[in-house]
Amino acid sequence: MKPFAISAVPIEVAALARALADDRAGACVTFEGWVRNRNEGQPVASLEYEAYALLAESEGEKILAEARERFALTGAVAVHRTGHLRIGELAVWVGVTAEHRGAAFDACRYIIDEAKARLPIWKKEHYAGGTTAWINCATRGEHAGSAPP
Amino acid sequence: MKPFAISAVPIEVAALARALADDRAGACVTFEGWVRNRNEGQPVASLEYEAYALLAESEGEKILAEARERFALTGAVAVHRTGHLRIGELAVWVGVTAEHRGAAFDACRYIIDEAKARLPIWKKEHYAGGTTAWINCATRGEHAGSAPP
Amino acid sequence: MTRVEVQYFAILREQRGVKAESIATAAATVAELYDELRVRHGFTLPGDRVRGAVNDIFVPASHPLREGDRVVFIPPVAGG
Amino acid sequence: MTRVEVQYFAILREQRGVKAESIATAAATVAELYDELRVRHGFTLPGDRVRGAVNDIFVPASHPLREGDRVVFIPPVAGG
Repeated sequence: MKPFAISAVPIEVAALARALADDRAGACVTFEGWVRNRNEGQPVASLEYEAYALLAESEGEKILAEARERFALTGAVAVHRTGHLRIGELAVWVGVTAEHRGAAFDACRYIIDEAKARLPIWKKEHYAGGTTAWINCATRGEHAGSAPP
Repeated sequence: MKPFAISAVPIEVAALARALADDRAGACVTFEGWVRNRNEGQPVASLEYEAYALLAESEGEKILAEARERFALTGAVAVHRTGHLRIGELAVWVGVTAEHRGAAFDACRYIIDEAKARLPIWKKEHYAGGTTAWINCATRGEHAGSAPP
Repeated sequence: MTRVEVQYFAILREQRGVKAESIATAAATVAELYDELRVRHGFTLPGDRVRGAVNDIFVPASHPLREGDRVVFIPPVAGG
Repeated sequence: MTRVEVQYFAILREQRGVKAESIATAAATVAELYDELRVRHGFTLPGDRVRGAVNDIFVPASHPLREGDRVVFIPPVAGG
């Protein structure tokens, strides 16, 4: 299994969690990003994720490697969905194990923060009336990637 | 379902996770405490948890209520095992949902930190040679409960 | 004399050899009762390492005992 | 003229109407190529909001183009 993957099909959490099993680990922290029914006050009907998969996977693996270097981990895995997702669907999953919980919490947070800021993955909100918007594609939002151009 | 429970049988994570589903939630952070194969350098064969269940449950609910008060959550659930557990078994599960991930991470951390410090739950390590030790029952360790006597 | 029900957990349960017992005591407070039982049963934990609960609520060491109270002595928790 | 393969994602893909195209360009750098395409296709994102990748690696705006390069222009990411 690749430690970081882009998936066009629903994320199978149980299989990912099993892959993290480790007799040395005392703590497992997971983060799940769910599609929520509103964003900045506006009702959202569904969400579409598009990824530049090749670069997202290599940048994702870089983020996991950084987390392993900074924190005392026994394992780290992450998957990001692409495609059209319903409210409540799982968009991103991060799982981290460590001997102690401090490292597991800090690393899980690091991975999702970096992933959101650096991976070339875009989301388009679909609203009740049929209108859509690419989030942050207009004027706001951060550059993808670890370093400015 | 009780938001905080002591369980003498294996924790059913899938059912707990389903109970947290919420269309308003964009983030779900979970903590799992696993029985690990060594503690402070010593190989551990298995672990026994004993709880003063009535007080542990009321104190646990208090901790969850504090978390809901301090952080902008949509849900918070926790379960702690009792009984004799093998290496790798799930000893404690905390699941928190929120609109945004910052609150979910902070609340999950708060709940497990407070639970470990305050709940009247004890653990006894069983070692390879058949010897055992109650952890922190001798001279170290914190008082259970929120306030000193 | 006050009659109370005492429950033991973890190391106290093992050192006492029972989970619970009924005690008639002259002790006026939770702390005095623990000191009495510590001597009688040879508990290794000093009184200041043990918290008291009465009727499933944490109480201060000076909490007075009443007839029929359920008293629990709580060893330090694992914490890790 | 240098011939490169250009891939589009998200808002750029929608504004261009295709996922990829082959382009013969006089542009010497990634930044120059974006400016050329922005004018030609009416992209709304200014050049300083778009990062470049060449052959699936992030590159600076000044990165020189070579025959056969695969060039991707990366809009700002969602971040949330």
